Parts: sequence; structure tokens; C-alpha cells
Amino acid sequence: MPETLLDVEHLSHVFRLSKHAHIRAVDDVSFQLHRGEILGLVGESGSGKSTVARCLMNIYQPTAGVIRYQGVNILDRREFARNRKMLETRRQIIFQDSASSLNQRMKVADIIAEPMHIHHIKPPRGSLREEAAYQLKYVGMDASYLDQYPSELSGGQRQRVAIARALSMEPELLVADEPIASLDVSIQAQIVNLFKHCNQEHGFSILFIAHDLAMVEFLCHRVGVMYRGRMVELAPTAELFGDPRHAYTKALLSAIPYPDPVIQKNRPRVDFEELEFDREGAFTEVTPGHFVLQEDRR
Amino acid sequence: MMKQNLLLYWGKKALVFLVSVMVLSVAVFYISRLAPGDPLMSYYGERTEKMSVEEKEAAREKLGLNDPIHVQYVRWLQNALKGDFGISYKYKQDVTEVIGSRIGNTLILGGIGFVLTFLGALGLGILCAWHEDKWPDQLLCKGGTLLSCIPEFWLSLVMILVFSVTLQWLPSSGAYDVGHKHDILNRAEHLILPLTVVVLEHLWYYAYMIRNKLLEETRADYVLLGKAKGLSKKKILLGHCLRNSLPSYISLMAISVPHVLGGTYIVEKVFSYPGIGTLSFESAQYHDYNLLMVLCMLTGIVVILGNLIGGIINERIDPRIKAAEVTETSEVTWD
Amino acid sequence: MEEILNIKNLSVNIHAPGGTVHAVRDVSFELYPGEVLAIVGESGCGKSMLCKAIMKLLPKSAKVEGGQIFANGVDITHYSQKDMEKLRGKLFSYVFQDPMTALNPTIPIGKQIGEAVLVHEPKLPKAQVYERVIELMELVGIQRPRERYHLYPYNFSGGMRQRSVMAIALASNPRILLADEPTTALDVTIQAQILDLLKKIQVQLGTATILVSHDLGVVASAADRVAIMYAGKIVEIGTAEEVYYDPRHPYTWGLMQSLPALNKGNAELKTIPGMPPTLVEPPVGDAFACRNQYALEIDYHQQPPMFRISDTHYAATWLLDPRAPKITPPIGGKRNA
Amino acid sequence: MGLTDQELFTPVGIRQIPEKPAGKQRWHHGFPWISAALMTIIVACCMGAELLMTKDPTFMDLQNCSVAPNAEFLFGTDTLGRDIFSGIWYGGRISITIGVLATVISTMIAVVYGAVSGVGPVWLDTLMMRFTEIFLSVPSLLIVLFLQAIWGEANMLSLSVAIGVTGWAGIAKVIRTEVRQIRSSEYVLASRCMGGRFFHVLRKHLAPNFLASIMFMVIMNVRTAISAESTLSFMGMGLPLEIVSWGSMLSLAEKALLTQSWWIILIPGGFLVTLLMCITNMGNYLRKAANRKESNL
Repeated sequence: MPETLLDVEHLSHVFRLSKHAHIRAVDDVSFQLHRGEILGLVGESGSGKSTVARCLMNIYQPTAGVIRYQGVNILDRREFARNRKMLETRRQIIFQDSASSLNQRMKVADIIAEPMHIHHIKPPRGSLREEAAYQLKYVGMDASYLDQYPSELSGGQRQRVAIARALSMEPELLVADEPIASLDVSIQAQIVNLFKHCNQEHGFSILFIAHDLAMVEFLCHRVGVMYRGRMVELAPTAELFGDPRHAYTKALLSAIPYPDPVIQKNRPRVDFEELEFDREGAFTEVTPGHFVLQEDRR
Repeated sequence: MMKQNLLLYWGKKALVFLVSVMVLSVAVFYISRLAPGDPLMSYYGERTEKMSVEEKEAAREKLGLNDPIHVQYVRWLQNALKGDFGISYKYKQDVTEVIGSRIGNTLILGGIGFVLTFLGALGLGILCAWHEDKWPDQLLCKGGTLLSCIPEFWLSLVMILVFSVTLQWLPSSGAYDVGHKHDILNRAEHLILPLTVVVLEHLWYYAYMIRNKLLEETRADYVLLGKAKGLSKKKILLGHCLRNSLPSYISLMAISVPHVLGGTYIVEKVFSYPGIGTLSFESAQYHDYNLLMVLCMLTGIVVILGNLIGGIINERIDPRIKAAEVTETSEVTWD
Repeated sequence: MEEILNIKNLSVNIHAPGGTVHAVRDVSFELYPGEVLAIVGESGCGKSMLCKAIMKLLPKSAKVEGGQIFANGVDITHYSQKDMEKLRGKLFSYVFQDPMTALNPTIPIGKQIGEAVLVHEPKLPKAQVYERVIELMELVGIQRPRERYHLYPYNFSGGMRQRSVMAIALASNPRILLADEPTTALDVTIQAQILDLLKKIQVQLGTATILVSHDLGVVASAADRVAIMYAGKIVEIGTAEEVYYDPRHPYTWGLMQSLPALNKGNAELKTIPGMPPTLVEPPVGDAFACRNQYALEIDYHQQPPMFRISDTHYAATWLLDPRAPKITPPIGGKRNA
Repeated sequence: MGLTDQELFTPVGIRQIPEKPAGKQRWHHGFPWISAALMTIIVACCMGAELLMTKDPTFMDLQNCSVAPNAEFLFGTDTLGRDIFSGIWYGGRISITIGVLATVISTMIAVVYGAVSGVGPVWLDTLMMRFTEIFLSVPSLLIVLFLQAIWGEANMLSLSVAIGVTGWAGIAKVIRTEVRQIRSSEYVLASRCMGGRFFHVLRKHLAPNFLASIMFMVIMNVRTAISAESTLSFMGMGLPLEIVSWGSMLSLAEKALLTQSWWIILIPGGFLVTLLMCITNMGNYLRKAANRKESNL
């Protein structure tokens, strides 16, 4: 049994919008992330997958549930404070490429060096700048980009810079929140390869959040499917794609367009009616490692 | 909306208004009592200096100035509710009478100025948006920038210098010539210059506002869809863009009523126009606190009303605001 | 068959402060009645500009610099905006990428569709307009249209809004539908529904469709013919089977190879190295040369012409020149699901 | 081309083509050179007033009241016999100082208020923004008037404070919006996840980003403040006659109108309007530097 790096139990997060309205953005979600694995989290927009990521990073304080990182309950203020430095260096997050994902007024060198600067880490390779250059080279860019601003880079390059910044702390857990969503197909492939490389060569564990199921199938070891704040299915990749159990997963898989005109045009599609969804079901293990949200048969 | 909800809505608004006015009156009262200078001065003027200590004490007692300030406020409020706001020191008259004799003049100047500004700005704004970055737009923008840099009082001075002193076409001061109080033509003649200044000073700000709002709208995607379905430029600009910008423009104008009025105050002063504005300056200069207090209250009430009306227009006309409410209450609650 | 739209050597330039961007360079293609032509390319390859140029919806800074557009056999290249107003909606319509912003938020949906009906039939009585709107809403799969007629866009979900946009586009029975990334902003399950709708309409009304997308999967599900665009040019065009099973341009190879669905079992995805060129100063030769592992010397000197592979299949790469060395395509052939 | 077919059709693979640097927008694109130069000249002359003055600007030469511009009095004299040419530079310094001082005060209040509102909880933010809106809709001149009436005789400092405390609301609103936006932006989230404390985020991320966006507001505030000073002094509610400023020079205008002494009105006013215009043009340039989307119409 591989070591459990991250243990999420019954995580719930409710956003209060006003006196009368609230959203259960995340509702009773439980999963484990093992050391050295890539766990995919998929779902449509608003399904709560980004909220999960933000709870894991202590950006949101969830309404209920427990998150343990290497046995440390990160939601407990005192435990968090005691392990603060470890948590801040060992966990890193990467966001979707957007105008606000990197500070427009900082140079690439300063962006990559920011975490080292914050934690006053003595750079192993001499100066902060050389360290930044090393990390940049690792993600496939040369040192000439050090003095450029994010606005002068393409989307794929900006995402590489964000990854370089995260890698500079040599983290154990990388939370990637839709890292390839706004990139072109050929650039997506480059970034996905980079993630795969990080995982295989350096053993980083990755929580990979995406809505592109084909990429998730290629990259991840296990996949969790979320719908309206609930985790509806969690299974090893091959099993999930080969033998989906939940109706929503089936609909989702049948909706992925396959890049082949003959196959795609003759493929049956499964519809999923929102009304069929029973959010009060129990998340049960049907076969070893394969969890499904099942109807509550009280 | 249900009838009961509607009642609740207006009730809430009325309550907000009343509370605001109360808070305002407390604030103004306290601040004016904190002001330096002997309040006796505002009742007895020069005579105060000749009064003996005992006389002063007696006068204070009589006026209730020795009571704690909240007692004074309550008394003021009681009198005010009866319509008694005290006596203006300078005019030796009831404050209400002094203001009553002037307010009509200000309403004429400010009211006409406001309507002209509102309509003119709308027209100019649409014109500019229609010809974005072409010469009419650029010319108007340049002219507007220049106008916005000229302080009102100086524009008034230059107007007087040119049209009254040099060319002698128009009168330079007052609301009417002596003995012509009811002569409309004479009044109109006196109104031309001040009105021109009031409108010129504000016109551009609002025209620019509506221009920018319209241009912001023309950048929305639905404009492209409108074009793609074959709508003409006129239909898109007036039927879609203007329709979307109008609620916020109208509510902006409602909030701006005090600004236009504030502008007329300065113009009134330069043209010695007998209105509320001139009165405000005088009351401030002569420490005529009873008068100043009521004038401040009046301005404050206009501000509060403007804000309220602006808010109501925004909430009730623009479906986008309702949209925010709907998404908050019904759509997202999944449980 | 007589073509309904014929684009000849179209070029579009955008005059930006940083320099002139050659967004569309020398593009030619035809569209036949009742077919779906997909234009595939990455962001910035000029596919969206191309569609906007056809309907003259370009922003002010963009200009058609050369070429001709024939619609129904008529040269509309120099039509004014006034002339275009008569064609838009009637001859061709546009479906936009983002349904969240494409509708006017302050006007009820029914009224917005009705507006589109009235554009070309201004004298239609109110009751008939209403009936036509209801009919259109039913056509695009909006259930209970009479109830929803008075709703505002904010009451609608993304998929419903895109259906409304399509109802607007179809209001005057256009002969050509330009769908610019119609499903990109939507979730996968909704995307599948909208694609189904597109196909249904195309069969039911026989509308010729130009489907712009970056997603080869989306294109596979709807297209009869496919054009691949790169750096402002069409580099390969052919029937869907030809392009998917027998691609000839190295860029098409690269695109297909980078798809995870076609990479099952591989340790890594194949990628196209580098980035697309900025089109401020396009390279002298083939724009793809500096990312092409099969590049020939001539690619760095001279732009390739369109080589004919079959009557329907053309590609712009020097590899198809008889003098070029033979290269086995790294991808292609029919697959089994 | 001196290459044979065989050479031309040799596979060469990927060849690095030196990347041309992307065309950066030059910073002086559309820069208002004339306004900048004029402003520099006026400000420099006012700061070095002593070097330019031909007379004592406060000396009342009663033999030479309301003299039209001539060789001795370049811009003429006012109704009290003071030299306008000297007064322009000397008074300009006071006007500009008040403008800058008032803006500094406004900006300081605005930064604190805006930041608190931007960082604070939602109820506080709503309350504070409601207050700013009401404050904004009160004509600020009336507030200054009220303050001045209470404080009595004005001097430079009191006038600056009075103008300063009425002019912060606009800037505060912009700061609050910016702070809210930047605070929820992903680079700030990332920085906080990496362990960046409040002051690190403030120094590295918040300050540099919102400073740029409030520059326009700050510059426009200088304009408003100078304009307010002149209006108040003209009304007799600002600086007294003895302290020479552009506004107090213009407060003699009513007498000047009677004697048709146009120079007393037009010359100081002309300088005032020119300076305000220059400042406006600079401000507008800063605002336009932020890129603008294109019209769809």
C-alpha cells in the first residue's frame, strides 16, 4: 500500500451569498492522494473542483471536514501554525493561465524567485537569479526570458513560468487548477508532458484538475468525477474509462468528442437528466479502489 | 412583485430617508455649535461687545445656550417640527421667510439649467458615440476638456466682461431690473448669462459620461450579434446600447442634482443673483448660524433624495440588477 | 454543384500599435449548399478573422487588403455596411463563441429573437412574429417556449443561451451559418447537445455551415469537409475522411499526434516544438518550417503552393513536390474504436 | 536563389530563426509634449518666482492702481496697485503648493480608507462605500465653505486641509475596487499559499499595481484642488487679499469689471486655465495608456 500524502474526509464548503441563499460548492467529498501519484479531478464548471483545490491550499476555510497532509490536520489553526513552513514549501499551486495568474509588474526572474525570497532560502545554485535560470531551463525555456514581463510571453510560456515557480521549492504536492484549460492543443501537450516528467523523474504527487477528459485519461493514475459539489465516482483511470458506474460519468464519457469522423459520427450518446441526480446518496466502494455515489436505500 | 412586498419596499425607502435626515440634522447642529465665535453674536451682533457679564449671562439663559447641547438640539427639533427655524440675524426675519423669498429664483435657474444639461448632454453624448474618433467627436472632446478646465466663476467673469461690460448686450447682475419683478422678458434677459454658464460647466461632464457609457456598450458582444442579424447602426446604438446605458445615466443625473445646484450657487454669487446660493455665502460669512443650518439641511435633503431616487431607478429599471438578485436567491440554491 | 460562397485569395490585415498583423493571408475556398465545412486552427491563426471578414464584421483596425468574396455568385467584396445589412441574417448568419455575452442582458429573449425576424420582414404583424419566434424556439430545442418568451438572458443557462443565439441566427432562414467556436465556452455534455442541434438543423433546413473550432474531436462529429489553418493560411483542405485518415501536411500530423486520444499507450504525447509565429512579420518561406522536423531547405526560402492530391484534397507543403524526398506520414489510416 | 533543386529539396529539419523582439509600444506614443513643456515652464517659473519678479507682489503702489500693461508693469497692476506680473509667479507658487498639499492629504486619506474598505469584511465595505457615494454627491465646494465658515480666517494650511478632506472620495473608490480585484487575483493567492505575509503581499503585489491605476485620479485631484482654491479665494472664503494667490488676485475682479480693467481678470485667469488644461492633458494621457478595446459597431 503506497503512503498516503493527502487525506480528505467529508470535506464540505458552503458559500453564503445572502441571508437566504447559499451554495454547497463542495459537499461531503472524501478521497486520498498517495505519494507519487497523479490524481485527476474532472467535472463541469461550477462542480466544485476548484473549491476543493482552494480548500487544500488553505485559501478557503471549509465549512466541515478534515484535510490531513502527511498526518497534519491543516484545518486546525494550531497544527497549521506549527507546521506552517513545511506546508508552505511542500505544497504548491498552479492556476489556469489568465491575465491575473502572474503579477504583470514583476520580471520572470523575480516571479520564480518569490517563494525563495519569502522563505529566505539560500539558493543552492549561488544567486536567486541563477536559481531562477536553472528552474526556467528545467521547464524548457532559456535564460534570455529572465528579464521579460509576463505580458511579453505567450500563454504556454507563462504557464511554464508558473510551474517553474512552484518547482523552485521542490514540493511534494502540486495542485494544478485547470493548468491547461486556456492553452492551444499543441501547447497543452507540451505542458502535460512536463507534468508527466515531473511526476516520473522526481516523484512529485499531483492533483490535476481539468475538464478535458482525454488529457486526464492520458496523464492521471486515478480519476475523480465531481458533479454539483459531490464526488460521484472515483476509480483508477482504466477502470473509470472502461467501466463507468455512475450515470453522470457515463454521460460525460459519451460526450467527449473523439477525433475520428467515422467513429465519432456513429457513437451513441448517453444523456443525463439533472433531475435524476440524487445528491444524498452514499459514496461506497463497489470494487477495490472503485468508489461510486449510490442511491441511498434507506 | 407582490403588493405586500411593494409596500415593504417603499416603507424601507421612506425609513431610510427619515433616518438619514435625522442623522444629518444632528451632525449639522453639533458641528455648527462647535464653531468658534460667540453664538450671542449671531443674535445681538455688535451689541454683544457692549453687554455686561450679567447681561450676557441673562441672554444666554434666555436663549438656552447654557443647557447641554443635546437639550438644545431637542428644543431646536421641537421648534423645527412646528416650522420655526429661528430668526436670521442678518435679515432680522424668520429664516423660513428669508429662504422662501429666494428659493424660487434658484429653482428657476437650477431647474432650467438641469433640464437643459440633461437633454443637451444626452444629445451630444449620442452624437459623439455615433462619430467615435471622427472629427465631430474629437472636436467636442477637445472643447469639452477645455471647458472642464475653466472654473465657473472665471467663465462668469469673462461672460460679464464680454457681453455686459464691453458689448453691453445683456445685464450683468440680479434676477430682474427694479420694478420689473413680473416682467418675464426682463427676467429671461437676466437669466441668459447665468444659465449659459451653468449649462456649459456641467454639460460636458455628463455628455462625456453618456458617450463613454455608450462606447463601453458598443464593445459588448451583443452588438456584434445585432449586426450579424442585420440590424442597422442606428437600431443597435439607440435600441440596444442607449437602452442599456439610460438607467445608469438617469440615476447618475438624479444623484447629480446637488452638483448642478452647487454650481448655481457660485454663478449666483458672481451674477449677484438673489437665490439660495448668494444667501449661503452670506450666512457663512456673517456667521448667521440659524440660516446656515437650514440651508445645510436643505442641501442635505436634496442630496439624500437624489441618492434615493437614483438608487430606486437603478434597481427598478435595469433588469441586470434584478438578475443579480435572482441568481442570488433562486438559481444557485440546489438544496 | 454551384457553390454558395467562394473566397478567392482573401487577405486581412490588422493595424495594431505594435505593427501590422497579417491575420489572414491569401485564403481561398468554396462552400457548397448543405455542407459543413470546418476550419480548424490554434488561437491566433486567423480563423475567426476570416469568418468576420466574410460578413464584414471586422473591427475598425482590421481591413480586407486583397482578394474577393463571392456570395451566391455576386461579388460582395466592396459592399458597404448598408448593403451588408440586407444580406446579414438572410444570406448568412453568425453564431458566437460566448453565449454568456452575446445576448443583450436587458431585453427579453423572445423580443431579441423577434427583432431578428422583423429585420427582413418589417411589416409582419405582431401575432405572426410571435408565432414565428415560438416556432424558432421549438426548432432549437427550447422547451416550453411560450413561458420562456418573456425571460431575460440571465434566467438561462449557457446551453440555453447558445440555443437562443442559434434561434436568432436562423430567424430569416439564412443559407449559410457561420459558427465561430460555438461550443468552446460550454461544458462537455452541453457541447454534445449543441453539436447534435447543429447537425439536426443542417439536415432539416439544408443550411450550409462553416464551423470554426480548435478541437479536432468537435470537428470530427460534424464536418463534411475540413480546412486546417496555420499562421493565417489554409495549409490543408479536404473531406473529413481525407484529412483525418490521410493527412499530408506536417502541421496536421503534429496536431493529430498531440491529441491524447490518439496517443494511448505512449509514454509521452508527441508535441509540436516551439510556438506559432507572430504575424507582424510573417517568415519568408513556409511559416511552419521552424517547427517542422520534416522541413526542407526550400521551406525557408519560398512559400509552398497548394498541391493537389485529389479533386477534393489539397495541401500546401513542399513535401508533395515531385522533387521532394518521400516521407511516410507518422499518422493516418482508419482506426478501430 | 543560387541553390539547385537537389539542395532545395534536402530535408534540413527544424532551424532556429532568430526571434524578432515583439514590437513594444513606445511609451511616448501620443504623449502630450506641448502640455508637459508648458506645465514645466509655468511650475518652474513659479518655484523660482524671486528671480523673475520685477516688483514686490504685495506692495500696494497706490499711485499706480489699475494701470494697463506697459513696459514697467508688464501685465499691468490691479485695483490696489500691485504688480500683476510679479504676482502671477509669486501667487502661482501658493496656488500650486495648495493644490499639491491638498492632493497629498486627499491621497493619504484615500489610501487608508480605500485599503480598509478593500480588505475589510463585506458589511464594512458596503457601509464605507455607501458613505463615499453620499459624500461624493455633496458638492465638495459647499463642504469646504462650511468648514471655512467654522474655522474662520483661512491660511494656506487650513485651506489645503479643507480642500484635502473633501477630495478623497473619488480616489478611495478606485483604490477600493483595485484592492478588491488584486486581492482575489491568482498571483496574490499564489503568493499567500507560498507563505507571503500581509506586508510582503502589500509591498510586492498590491502597492505597485494600484499605484499605477490611481495616478490618473491623483493628477486630476491636483487640478480640482487648484481650481477649488481659486474659487474659494475669489468668493472671499479662501485666502485673504493680503496673501497673493491666483484666486485672491481674481477676487478683485468685481471692481475691475467696473473700470473695464480686463487684464486683472484675463491674465491670472488665463494662467490658471492653461495650467489646469496642461494637467488634464497629462492625466488623460495616463488614462489612455491603459489599453482600450475596439468598438464592435
